[in-house]
Amino acid sequence: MDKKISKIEIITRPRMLEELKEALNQIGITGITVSSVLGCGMQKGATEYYRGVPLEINLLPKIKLEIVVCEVPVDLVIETAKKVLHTGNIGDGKIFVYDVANVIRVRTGEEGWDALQDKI
Amino acid sequence: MDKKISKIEIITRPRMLEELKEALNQIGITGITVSSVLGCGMQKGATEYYRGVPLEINLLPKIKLEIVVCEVPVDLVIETAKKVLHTGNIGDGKIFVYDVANVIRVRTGEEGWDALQDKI
Amino acid sequence: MDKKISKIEIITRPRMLEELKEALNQIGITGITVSSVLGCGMQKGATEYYRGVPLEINLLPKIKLEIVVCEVPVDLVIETAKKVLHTGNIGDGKIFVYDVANVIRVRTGEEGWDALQDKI
Amino acid sequence: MDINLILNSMWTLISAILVFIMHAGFALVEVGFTQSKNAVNIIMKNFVTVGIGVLAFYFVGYGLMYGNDLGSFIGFSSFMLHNTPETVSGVSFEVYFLFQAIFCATCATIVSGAMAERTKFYAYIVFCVVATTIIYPLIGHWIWGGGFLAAMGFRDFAGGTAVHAIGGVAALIGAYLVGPREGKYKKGKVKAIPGHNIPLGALGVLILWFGWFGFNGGSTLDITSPLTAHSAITTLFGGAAATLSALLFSIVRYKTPDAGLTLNGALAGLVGVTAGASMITYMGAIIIGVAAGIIMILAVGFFDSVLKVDDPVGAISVHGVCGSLGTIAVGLFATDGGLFYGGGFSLLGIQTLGVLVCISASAVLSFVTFIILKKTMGLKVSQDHEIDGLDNIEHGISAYINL
Amino acid sequence: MDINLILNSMWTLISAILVFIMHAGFALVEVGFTQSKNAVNIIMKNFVTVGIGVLAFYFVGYGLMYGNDLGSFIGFSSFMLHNTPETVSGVSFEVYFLFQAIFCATCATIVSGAMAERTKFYAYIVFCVVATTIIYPLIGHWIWGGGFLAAMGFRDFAGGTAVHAIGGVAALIGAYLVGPREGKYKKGKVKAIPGHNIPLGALGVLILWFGWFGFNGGSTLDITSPLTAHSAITTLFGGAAATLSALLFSIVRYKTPDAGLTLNGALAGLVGVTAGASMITYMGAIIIGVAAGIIMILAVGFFDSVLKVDDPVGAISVHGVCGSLGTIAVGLFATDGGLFYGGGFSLLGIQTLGVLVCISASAVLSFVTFIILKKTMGLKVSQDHEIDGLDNIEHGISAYINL
Amino acid sequence: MDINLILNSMWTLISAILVFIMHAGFALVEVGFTQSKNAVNIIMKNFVTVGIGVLAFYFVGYGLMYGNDLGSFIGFSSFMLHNTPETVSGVSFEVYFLFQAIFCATCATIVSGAMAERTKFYAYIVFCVVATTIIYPLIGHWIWGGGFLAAMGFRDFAGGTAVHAIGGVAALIGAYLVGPREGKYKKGKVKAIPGHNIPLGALGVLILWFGWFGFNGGSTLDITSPLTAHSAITTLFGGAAATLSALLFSIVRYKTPDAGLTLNGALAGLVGVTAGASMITYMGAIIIGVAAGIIMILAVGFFDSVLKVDDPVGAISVHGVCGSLGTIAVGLFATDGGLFYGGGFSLLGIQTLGVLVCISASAVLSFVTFIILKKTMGLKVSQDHEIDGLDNIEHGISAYINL
Ligand SMILES: Nc1ncnc2c1ncn2[C@@H]1O[C@H](COP(=O)(O)OP(=O)(O)O)[C@@H](O)[C@H]1O
Ligand SMILES: Nc1ncnc2c1ncn2[C@@H]1O[C@H](COP(=O)(O)OP(=O)(O)O)[C@@H](O)[C@H]1O
Ligand SMILES: Nc1ncnc2c1ncn2[C@@H]1O[C@H](COP(=O)(O)OP(=O)(O)O)[C@@H](O)[C@H]1O
Repeated sequence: MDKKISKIEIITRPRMLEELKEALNQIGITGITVSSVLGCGMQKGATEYYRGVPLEINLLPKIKLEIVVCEVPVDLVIETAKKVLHTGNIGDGKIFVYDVANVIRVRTGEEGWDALQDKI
Repeated sequence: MDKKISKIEIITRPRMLEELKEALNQIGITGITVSSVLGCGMQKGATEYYRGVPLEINLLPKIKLEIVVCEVPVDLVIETAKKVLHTGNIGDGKIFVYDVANVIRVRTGEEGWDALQDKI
Repeated sequence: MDKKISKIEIITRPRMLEELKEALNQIGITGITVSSVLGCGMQKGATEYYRGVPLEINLLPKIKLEIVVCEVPVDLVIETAKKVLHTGNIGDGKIFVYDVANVIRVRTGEEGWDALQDKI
Repeated sequence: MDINLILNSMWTLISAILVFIMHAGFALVEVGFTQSKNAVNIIMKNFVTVGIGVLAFYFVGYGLMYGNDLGSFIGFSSFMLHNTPETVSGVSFEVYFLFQAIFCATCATIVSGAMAERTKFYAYIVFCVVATTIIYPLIGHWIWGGGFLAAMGFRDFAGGTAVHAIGGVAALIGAYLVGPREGKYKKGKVKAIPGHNIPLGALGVLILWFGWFGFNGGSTLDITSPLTAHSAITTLFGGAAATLSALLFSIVRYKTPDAGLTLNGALAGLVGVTAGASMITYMGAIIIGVAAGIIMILAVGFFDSVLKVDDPVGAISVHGVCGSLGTIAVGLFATDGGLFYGGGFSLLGIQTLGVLVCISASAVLSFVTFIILKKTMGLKVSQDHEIDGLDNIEHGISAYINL
Repeated sequence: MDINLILNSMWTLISAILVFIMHAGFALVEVGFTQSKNAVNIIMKNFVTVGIGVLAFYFVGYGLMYGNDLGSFIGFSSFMLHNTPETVSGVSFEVYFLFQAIFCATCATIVSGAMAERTKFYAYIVFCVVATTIIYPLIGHWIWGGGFLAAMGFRDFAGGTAVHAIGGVAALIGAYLVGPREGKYKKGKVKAIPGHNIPLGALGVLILWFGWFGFNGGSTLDITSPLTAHSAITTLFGGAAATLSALLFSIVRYKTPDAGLTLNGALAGLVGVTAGASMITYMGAIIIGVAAGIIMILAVGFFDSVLKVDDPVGAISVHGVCGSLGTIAVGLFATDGGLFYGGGFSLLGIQTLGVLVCISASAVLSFVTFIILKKTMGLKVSQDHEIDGLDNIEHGISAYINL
Repeated sequence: MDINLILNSMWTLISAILVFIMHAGFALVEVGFTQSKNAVNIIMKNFVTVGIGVLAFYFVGYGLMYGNDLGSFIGFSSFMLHNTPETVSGVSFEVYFLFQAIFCATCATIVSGAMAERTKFYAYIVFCVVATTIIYPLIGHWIWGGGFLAAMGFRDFAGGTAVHAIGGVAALIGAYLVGPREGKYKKGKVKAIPGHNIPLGALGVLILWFGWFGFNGGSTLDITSPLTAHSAITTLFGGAAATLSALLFSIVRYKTPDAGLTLNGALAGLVGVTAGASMITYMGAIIIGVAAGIIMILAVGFFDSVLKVDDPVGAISVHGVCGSLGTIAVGLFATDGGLFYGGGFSLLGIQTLGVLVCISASAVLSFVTFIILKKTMGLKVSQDHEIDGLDNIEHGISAYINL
């Protein structure tokens, strides 16, 4: 079975992590990789003062979630993420989608579609 | 020379870093980029207690290794990683493979295949 | 409008962050995602001593910048990065280019090319 | 030159200095057991507490607490130290005041811990002023300033009630009124919000313990008395016994040697023996310590999971519960008058009554203060600010920078 | 056996021990308010300062400062404590020396803070030797060793000038000559380089405050005198008042309760009352404290943005400015001789003149030292080394390891 | 009222309090010089050590160490302080006991450092009980409790052997039997496992130094004696000289001013002068300090690379080696009886013999204890647990939370 595999990358506010994770779990996603990144986007950080000197913050703390899925649920993931993250304000985040050439599960040696099926 | 370039992404246990790096060095890989990530997969963290309240850990510390190589050794890298990482237990990790459109070495300006050849 | 979208990944010395960011801003790039990574490349770290025992450092702190752009400015980004980063020494860094299947801006729901245009 | 006066003044001065460093201990415990995004806010509150505490005590508090007694209820004179005597209780007035002034700030600090991570900075400052000009001096007057509890025979050696129980009860009221931290109770389930720096918290506990030798040992105001060294030993034993009992009880109850509870255990033991440090035997101190370590763990569970009052550092259990029970325990363990030493129930009754009076007063006064604050300026920061952390929003700075 | 001698010696010994822990305070303040990549370097400088300071004072400094006076200008005898008396100023010689030796290292430490994050390790070591063998002992002799300022009636109780102003001025010269940190001034604009660990910095401030009770309180060398406790209270009040005034002024001026400035405020107040701790009233201490907190903030802005001298921890403003002004303020606030207490302008004149003499001397001596260092071994590390951090380059190690 | 008794009791009480804070120092040094994944475990071990140490000493240790002598070998009486005198050695019994009890826990703490990062929590607890009920009191009896070494004329002023050498040797046995940490020796090559927080470690060293003024200065139990201040100065000089010698020697040997070794250097110097602090001259202290700094570095290299005993914090070299050699050095540098002061070889012989006896006894006793532990409950955690860190596995918590 040679279905197309995609990676969905969501970059958004750190505080949304819990809620996003739960929402993704509910649509059956179990594999997620999270990293802390610094984002530079349309959103500008509040100017902070340190000892009276302005401190421009143009790198804001963000989280990046990477989710690799088979073709069908890509849209579902995107819709779910949009539902959870959308506030209409700057800083809501961006979603990037990439093609994945292959996936291997080390534990079983399965490849491709099989490697993404959850079972113990 | 226009060979296909791929990126191999290995997500696994932090403690395997040293061994994996050595194994990859031995098959001639020198360029590796490592980051600390948090993983949410089949593996569930042990429930910890903090002041008597259960603390569900469902994000486990993982490492992500990214290795960009030319077509031929992709399988070699995967085999090597599997050999080092396989224990048969949950948590062994996953490997993702992506296509890379181009590579540039800043120092020399070389592109593509050339940029991946190691020489000083 | 269905233009090709690409991701440019720049891995280089942490201290170049500020300068690189400014240079990219000047060519009109506003969206950048930065992460701290550890790099293992041609460059070897200085051997440090800790309590008299040599401490081999073969993972050097690096930064990874990810920039997703539409086709046209890919070369411009690469040229800009090369100009800022090039010193001719080992450690100047590498640039990887990937294809992106889609981009979604959560705030507006725009997709593809539109999602990458900056406007508030 | 009266040699005893000099010796005792010197000892009291040194004790006051030891009590001062306890503020570093409080700050570190609070910082260590909360999230990194609020560390600057906590630090700021601790500095403000010291600043306000000692000055408020100078301008107002001392006069209300130790000024000429009005109806056994409050003192009223000696504001700004006008017309104060040369010596008090066998030590020079200056060192007496210094010791008392540094004590005063402690009470408010306890509250800061229980309300950490979500309380408005300016609201806390107002409370701190009220606590150090009214709550602490008023109740302190009853106990130590010649008020009706003192007259009744109520005994509180170093402040098990005057400082800890009062502070702990105010902490309970404050934590209840400000409400729990975001994410602490989700869909009826209690969630743990772990502290971000256990080593700093542990350093704080050891610094507190160190200062406590001045807090308890200095409370005799008399180095010529064997009670001073005796109090130092009961302080050491109370802390040690409670450390071990909390450790063991956390293993029994939660199957793991819990660090947060063990460190709190040490403090619980120290608080437990504070009221009676000079009046109990060494074995008494060990028994009170063992009990304090266990009761504190039960109390933490009770407030956290049953009452659902969110107390990030366990201040209510450590100071409020162990301070109150430790003071009552004087009625059991005091070698002179305690139930277990043949003294009958009379002292026990007085101690219980006294504690009830004091914690009720503290509860009422702090309730009024916090309710007024809540209705006017508000107690809690907005949800957004809380989630992003008080440091960035209220102070425009992060505690740690790593990149 | 003279009981007063024993009491006073004991007090001075304890004070010396309290002053010792101030080195931990200095180290933490410096570490906390600078970048993590230089933390090891700062730690190393602080340890070296203690090591060199006390030994240099033993071999050379004590002799120049307190040896037999030559022309009211310098002492010369008692090197390595040869032929020293059994008692000095009513305390045993040993404790007197101990107290003085630990003081000595403080002066150089101040300089280390202002030059942090870009100065060559070995250059600092050389300066440290010069500071503790020449600069501090020479000027110290004028003030405390029987030199011409002492003769003139110049008063500096615990070292507002002898330690802090002198150190602060040397810090100004050093920071100016070494130049700013990379990225501090970019295209004419001042950039903030935030400290990496505010809780550690705050702990440092509280430890310094704790030690200051020995620094000021111990400077009477006399526990039988009421001035000792009096100094402890003015120390407490000066720090408390300045904490609050700096907090309020930072809110007024920068719209945010700034943590760095508030913590510096506490130190500014402590420095401010140091010169007069035993001579001013409690209200005097509070007024000086309030002023110190505000002036320090103005000074930080002035050096940072107007003079463009880069001082990562604010040492010039805290120690140099508040030390000098606090010493001059003795001419205003001294109850015996101060302008505000009917003493006329004479003391004020002497104080001002004395401060000017001392800071000029410190400026000249440190200028000569640093210029020679700059021309020979160089003061500043290479730009590359600075950007990568001194820890990896000079010490081959990182302060923190996280992975 | 005997004024000397009061003065000396007061001094001993203050010294005991200073020694108490050394536990914070030990904890921080250990935490700072090990990996972050084991920080909670280390903190827990230090708290348990205090708790067990003081209570074990109360119930058993004191009686064995200072009870009525049986055959110059062990004491046996005064358990739980039954029938103790009112005063001992010119101080009140209470402060004497307090000082001794806090000392006791120190010995076990040393072992904890050398075995850090891989030892089972419960195994350490058992050892800690044995160390504080048997090993330390027994050998301590020989030296200080009226045993045969005391009778022989063996001199150990503040515990260079009784505390440090004994602890250091037990640390060697323990570290050897538990085996090295995972990854320390790979394919015959020594690997460095760097500490994760140098600033905390440095704070620990300064806190230890601060407490050491009580450890050494308090060991006279006599503030009226000039030896007290003398000991404080030798303590200051020993630490300072060793800091500088270790720094220089690390530069010479490893081409870099090594932070870990410099900080260890300070401790090595302090340990080095402990046995003779009251008996050596200032120059003697400096010379012993210089030697200690260098010898410690050689010893660290020897244990690490030649013997391949993995000691994360250098406890064996700092406490074991410098404690032993410092005690022997009393035979050289004691102004009264030392070889260099015309006393001939007799004292040197006694010192050497005494040290050999004590460290042999400590080695045998701890070997037996550890071997039994190894055969029964096991000493080392599983490889998996070690790699994942003791904090998560044994305590279910991480020391730091950053996200
Ligand atoms: N073109 C891009 N390339 C890489 N990362 C981007 C890009 N655009 C946005 N990002 C990342 O996404 C984060 C969220 O962007 P945000 O400013 O919220 O988007 P928007 O303003 O479009 O709603 C940014 O902080 C940045 O990390
Ligand atoms: N579908 C996925 N998308 C993104 N990351 C994944 C996915 N599946 C797994 N991962 C990452 O890989 C890590 C290892 O997965 P693991 O649970 O060991 O896999 P398995 O259970 O299949 O052996 C996870 O912690 C997670 O970070
Ligand atoms: N093939 C590769 N795959 C993944 N990352 C790489 C690869 N080659 C280099 N890198 C990353 O880029 C960083 C910079 O490489 P560098 O050693 O400066 O390249 P070069 O020696 O070619 O100039 C490395 O530290 C590593 O993180």
